[in-house]
Amino acid sequence: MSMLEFTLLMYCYAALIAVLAISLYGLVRRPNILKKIICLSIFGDTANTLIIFLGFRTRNPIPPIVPTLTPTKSLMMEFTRRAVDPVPQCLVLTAIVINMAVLMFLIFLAIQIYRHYGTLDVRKVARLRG
Amino acid sequence: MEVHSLINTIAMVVIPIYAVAALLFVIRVLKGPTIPDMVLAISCLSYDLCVLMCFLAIYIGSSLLVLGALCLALWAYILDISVAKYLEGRELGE
Amino acid sequence: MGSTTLSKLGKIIVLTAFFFLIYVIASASITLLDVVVGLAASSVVAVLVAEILVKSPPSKLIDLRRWGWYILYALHYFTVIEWRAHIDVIRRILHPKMPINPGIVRVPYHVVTDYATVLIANSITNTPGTVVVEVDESRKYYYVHWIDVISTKEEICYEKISKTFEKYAKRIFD
Amino acid sequence: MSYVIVLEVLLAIAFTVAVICTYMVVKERDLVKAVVLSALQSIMYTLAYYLLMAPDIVLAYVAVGVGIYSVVLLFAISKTERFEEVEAR
Amino acid sequence: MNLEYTPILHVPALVPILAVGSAFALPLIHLVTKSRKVCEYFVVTITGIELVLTTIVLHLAYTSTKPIIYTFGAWPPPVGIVYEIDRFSALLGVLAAVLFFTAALYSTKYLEKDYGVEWYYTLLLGFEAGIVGCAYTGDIFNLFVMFEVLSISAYALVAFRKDVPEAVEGSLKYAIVGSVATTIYFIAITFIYGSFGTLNMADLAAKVRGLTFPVTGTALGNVHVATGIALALIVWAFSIEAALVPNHFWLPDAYVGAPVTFSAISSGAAVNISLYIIARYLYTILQGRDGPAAPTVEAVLIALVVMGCLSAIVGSVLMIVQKDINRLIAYSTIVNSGYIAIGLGIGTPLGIVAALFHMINHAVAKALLFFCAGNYVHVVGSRDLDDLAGVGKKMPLTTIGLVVGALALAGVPPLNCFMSKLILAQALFEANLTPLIAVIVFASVLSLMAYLKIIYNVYCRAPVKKLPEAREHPLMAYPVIAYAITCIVFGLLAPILVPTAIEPAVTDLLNTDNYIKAAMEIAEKLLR
Amino acid sequence: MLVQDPYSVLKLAALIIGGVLTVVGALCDLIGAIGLLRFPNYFVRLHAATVATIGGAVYPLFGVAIMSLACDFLGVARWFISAISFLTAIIITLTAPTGSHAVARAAHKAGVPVHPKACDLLEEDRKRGVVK
Amino acid sequence: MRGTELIVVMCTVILIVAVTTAVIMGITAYTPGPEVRPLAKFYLENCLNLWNRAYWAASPEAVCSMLWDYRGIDTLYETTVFFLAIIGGVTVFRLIEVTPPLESLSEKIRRVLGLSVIVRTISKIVASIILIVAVAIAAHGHLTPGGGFQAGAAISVAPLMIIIALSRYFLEERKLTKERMLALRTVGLLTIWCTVIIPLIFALVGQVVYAMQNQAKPWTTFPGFPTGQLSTWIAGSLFIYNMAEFVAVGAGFTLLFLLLSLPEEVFREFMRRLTRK
Repeated sequence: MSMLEFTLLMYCYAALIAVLAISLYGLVRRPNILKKIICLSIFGDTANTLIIFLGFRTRNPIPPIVPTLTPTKSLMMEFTRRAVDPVPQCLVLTAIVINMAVLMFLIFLAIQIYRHYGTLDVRKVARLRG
Repeated sequence: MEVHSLINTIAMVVIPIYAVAALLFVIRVLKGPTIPDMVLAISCLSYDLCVLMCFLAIYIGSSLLVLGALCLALWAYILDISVAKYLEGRELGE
Repeated sequence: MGSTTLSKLGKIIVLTAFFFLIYVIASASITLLDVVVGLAASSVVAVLVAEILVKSPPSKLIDLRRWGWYILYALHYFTVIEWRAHIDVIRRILHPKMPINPGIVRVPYHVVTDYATVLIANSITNTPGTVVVEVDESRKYYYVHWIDVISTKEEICYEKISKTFEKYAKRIFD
Repeated sequence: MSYVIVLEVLLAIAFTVAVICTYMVVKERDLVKAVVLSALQSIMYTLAYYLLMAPDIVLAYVAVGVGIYSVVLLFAISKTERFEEVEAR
Repeated sequence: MNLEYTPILHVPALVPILAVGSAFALPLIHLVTKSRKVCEYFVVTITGIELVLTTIVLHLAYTSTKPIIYTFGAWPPPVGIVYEIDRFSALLGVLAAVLFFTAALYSTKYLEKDYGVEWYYTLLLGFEAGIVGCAYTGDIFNLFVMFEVLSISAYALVAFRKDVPEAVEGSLKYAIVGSVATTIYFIAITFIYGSFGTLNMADLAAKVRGLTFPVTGTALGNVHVATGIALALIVWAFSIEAALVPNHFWLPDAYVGAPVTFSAISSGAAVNISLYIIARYLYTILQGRDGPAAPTVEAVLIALVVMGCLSAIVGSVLMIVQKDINRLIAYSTIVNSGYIAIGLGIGTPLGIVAALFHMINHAVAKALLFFCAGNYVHVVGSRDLDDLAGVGKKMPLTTIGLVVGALALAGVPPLNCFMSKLILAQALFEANLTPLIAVIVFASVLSLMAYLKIIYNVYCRAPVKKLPEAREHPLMAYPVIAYAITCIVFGLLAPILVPTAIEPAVTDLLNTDNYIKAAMEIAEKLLR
Repeated sequence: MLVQDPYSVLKLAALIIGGVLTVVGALCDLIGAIGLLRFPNYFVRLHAATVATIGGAVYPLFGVAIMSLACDFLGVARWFISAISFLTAIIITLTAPTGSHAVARAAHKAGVPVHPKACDLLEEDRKRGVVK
Repeated sequence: MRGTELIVVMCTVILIVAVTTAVIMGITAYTPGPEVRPLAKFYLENCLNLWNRAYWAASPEAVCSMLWDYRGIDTLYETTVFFLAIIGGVTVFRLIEVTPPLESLSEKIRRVLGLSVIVRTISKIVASIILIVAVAIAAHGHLTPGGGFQAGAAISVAPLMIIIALSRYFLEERKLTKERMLALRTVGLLTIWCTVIIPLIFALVGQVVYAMQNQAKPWTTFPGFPTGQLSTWIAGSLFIYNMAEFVAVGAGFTLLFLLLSLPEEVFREFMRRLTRK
């Protein structure tokens, strides 16, 4: 792995962590519930991207799918040598569904909150204190 | 492997151009004074990325990647019409 | 077995074939599995959308002359009309002074079916330099945003913008 | 010739845009603009998933991130309110 | 091949699968029959079967010498997902199943005024699957998924009374905070997978110890950095879910508008599960303060003790000022969660014994209190303590239950929580943390005052306004009585229960060797 | 060399046609992007966007479809790439103008400025009440 | 205000630097390198290992075979999460009975529908193309990228498009109601559930078998689901799972969109009536 490649990968890594930090900031500090939800979706997606990124491989990568049903031994060896890590992809598919489900539910709740309170500002939606 | 080298040469020309164009679209999205501007730039960007994806599939030599381009092209449309309906000032379900 | 049932059946068969083609393209393989699943799925989809998608009798769908015109139109459109318009707009973009004279003009149309209307409108939008902003179905007008307004007269606009498309659209869909 | 360097450069570009987008989303007062920007973010992540060789996730994420998230958020905005109130602090 | 295979092994796997299956079927059943009764019978039956099944699992776990392993899809440990059930998790499973069974019985009457009950029952079954799955699983990512099953049904259950603004608001707070917590746990999984290259708990424990596991080999990266980051994130995430003090704010809000059955289950089982997960990571995977990752674990233990003390103090202080009965009991959950965290944070076996025993006692007593509160609120229709004045005289059984539960939680001698607090104090004493005993006593005294406030309001005060003429329904009174008796019995039998039930469970939790060996045997046999 | 038999000639032709289409399309895309940045208001930018979608996406996709047919090293997969590219191109020709039209219509209704303009008949007709 | 901003920015920078440093310290494992982890190698080697079928999943797609075979139970519960989220949404948006005034309300709203004729026509065409492409994605989930959830998410864009371009009444007229979608979803999920349970029937007759088992293993006596011939390769139970998940997810999304697109006036009326009571 050359220095350039290493620098690029580190840069990507730092950028992902930055997205995590910024979205968490938005999640905590922004008063609007829908804004919070958008930030939450970005937060979750970034976590997903992070694990996929860790499963990447820098030797002529190909997707982890055997291109044919009747492979030869050499083809399988070539495939194993080049394909990227399938485990993070499996985990992320699960996580995407879960994030999406939670997000959907949150949006339903936000709409219901608006029906009760007439606002989406968390500082005004505060019948509960303590 | 002449075909391969030819493809490589084309790729060296095409991929940077598309990347630069994509960046210009992104600048328009971020600048976009109005929402229609942003949406327009986003749909241009996604079509741009479609081509990039199809081309990269040839360049990398893995056909399985190309299905993503089709989906991206299909879904970019729904953002357009939903924003349009929102801007028309009606409830989206009607 | 009334004629409506027959025509519905015809539509479904034609649409099934059409959807099966798309299925095969999208999955890019024709094994036994594809034939079974693909035919089943495309027939189900065809039954679902037949009445929504096609309002005309099925004979129109398999009229080869219309398909011929369609192919001719596609060739003409993608080779000649598009490039002419492209070069014009590219010139305007790259010109340091940006010579534009934009405005929204009214363009009449004379076709009947939805598909023909849509074909003309999309052709207009797809040619750089003109964009359909609004379509008035009751008075049969397109409101077209034109990058270089030569005149606001309806006849001239019609001549410049949509005449060719309408000629083809009438032959293909009406 | 190895193509991985091309992928990495594109990846770096995509992530940079993602960072800028997130910042803009957090800063933006108009929620519709925020939704559109988050759609841009999703498209960038889609590109990233593509470049990281995850076609399965591209298929799932394009539909969810670009299509469903933004439309459902627009639904929510159309049922509630569009502008975030100014932070009084 | 001679795996120790018996058909009874399928029981552990069936517990969550049956729960989710019946959850899938319930909406369809309701669509077809349109009958509320059918749904109720169905759910009571299913939760009853679950109780029987978890009891069988408990029996299996206590009679076997090593953890029970169930390999889903016949895939041996590092490759597939396994359920690895030791006595600790089996005990928690039974505890949850008991709570769910009583809650299902209780809900049939409690929710008579609500509409759309079939959705409630569906969510309840999902909640059960999530909790039992969390307790049984031996795979960290499966744990994440099960925790999400738990969480999402919890959010939805809180919002069940969606016409009450407080319920929706509490649910929203809980959902946002909870989903941030689970995402943080997901990031922790990222780091663990990145440096260990595995997702199986036994495999992880082996790697921390430096052993070689089939297929995955040894750890790939710097174990100390990885465990440091991951453990910090995990403790952060699950201290949110367990409502330890800096992260406790969601819990009272969530419990106010929610049905009391949810509150009972959540404080009895969901909070416990969160703490159980922390314990599993600290003691089984990282092997406590004597293990290879000692410095990290030491720091986390100190943090746990600090958070526990803060929870106990802050929770009990806030308890006194509450006027809402649900909210008051909710703060009591924070206090008790703090006790358990202190027990886990001491780091000695005795501390964990105290923690586990307190988990069980707290679950029983807290369910009792919540059911009592539910009885009152069901009759009066208000949660305000002033409005509840005098209602206790009309409902003698419930009031007896309330007194027993309150005294138990406050730590009055013959009752169960006193025993666990005693053990906790002993553990603190042995670990040279004697000053912290003062914290426990202080918190107990404060919470006793708060409980007395409820009892005084409910029983001694004259009614402020006219109370409706309603009596307690048997279905709502029997669970209360049963729990009250359990409180007393557990208190009296503590000297027997602790050595026979609790200590073996704690031994299992600490016995990493056994935990690794059980998985490794199968892996080595099946994966060359 | 490439040219040895009729098949090779065809292959070369496909590669060259595809390559030319792709490269020209890429240039169109770039110019469209520049236009999108330079033009003064939304409605004029639409025209630049058309250059970027039709010239910059549809033609290159046709180019990729043709080019991939000549790529022997892809094996059977080249048919797949070709077919999908072709389908994508068709879908873009369907959806791109529709999307532009929908957003343009909404933008005009929402009052996005049309300046600079020579004329705006739609605005006038709206005022007269002829169009909704 | 500026002070807090500055502190936040500082904290962010420190966090980024700290984590990146930690990554560089644990360098062999955290960053992408030329090699994958051994566990991943196992899956890559074995998902279509024709020479040693003890560990295979009979599917060339490593991700799909992990999703539904190696780590199948995760996916079952993941579907449960989505199911419970939908139930939660239904719970939050539930109404008692839609009574006549509300019906007439929807009649009133009905007069202005959808977008312009161009959008309506093209949306119909694109929606039908989406339907068929989604089926292709689902049916080839075990061979090429795609699978149950991907296809379900894809197909759900079609009703969404119809709702936006042609209004929700267009769907309801064609009998795509909430109840039907819920029933369809339940049927899909129960199919998945039964496929998980089916191997246990063999356990009743004394065979060695585990829940969610797909292919035969040397250490079990379960014969395994049929993998199919080369012309109809269905990879054991993966095909069933994919198709059932496809139906379930598509119906679930459609249900959510139908709920979301209910006019707000209906809920306002409902809440008015509730407070009046």
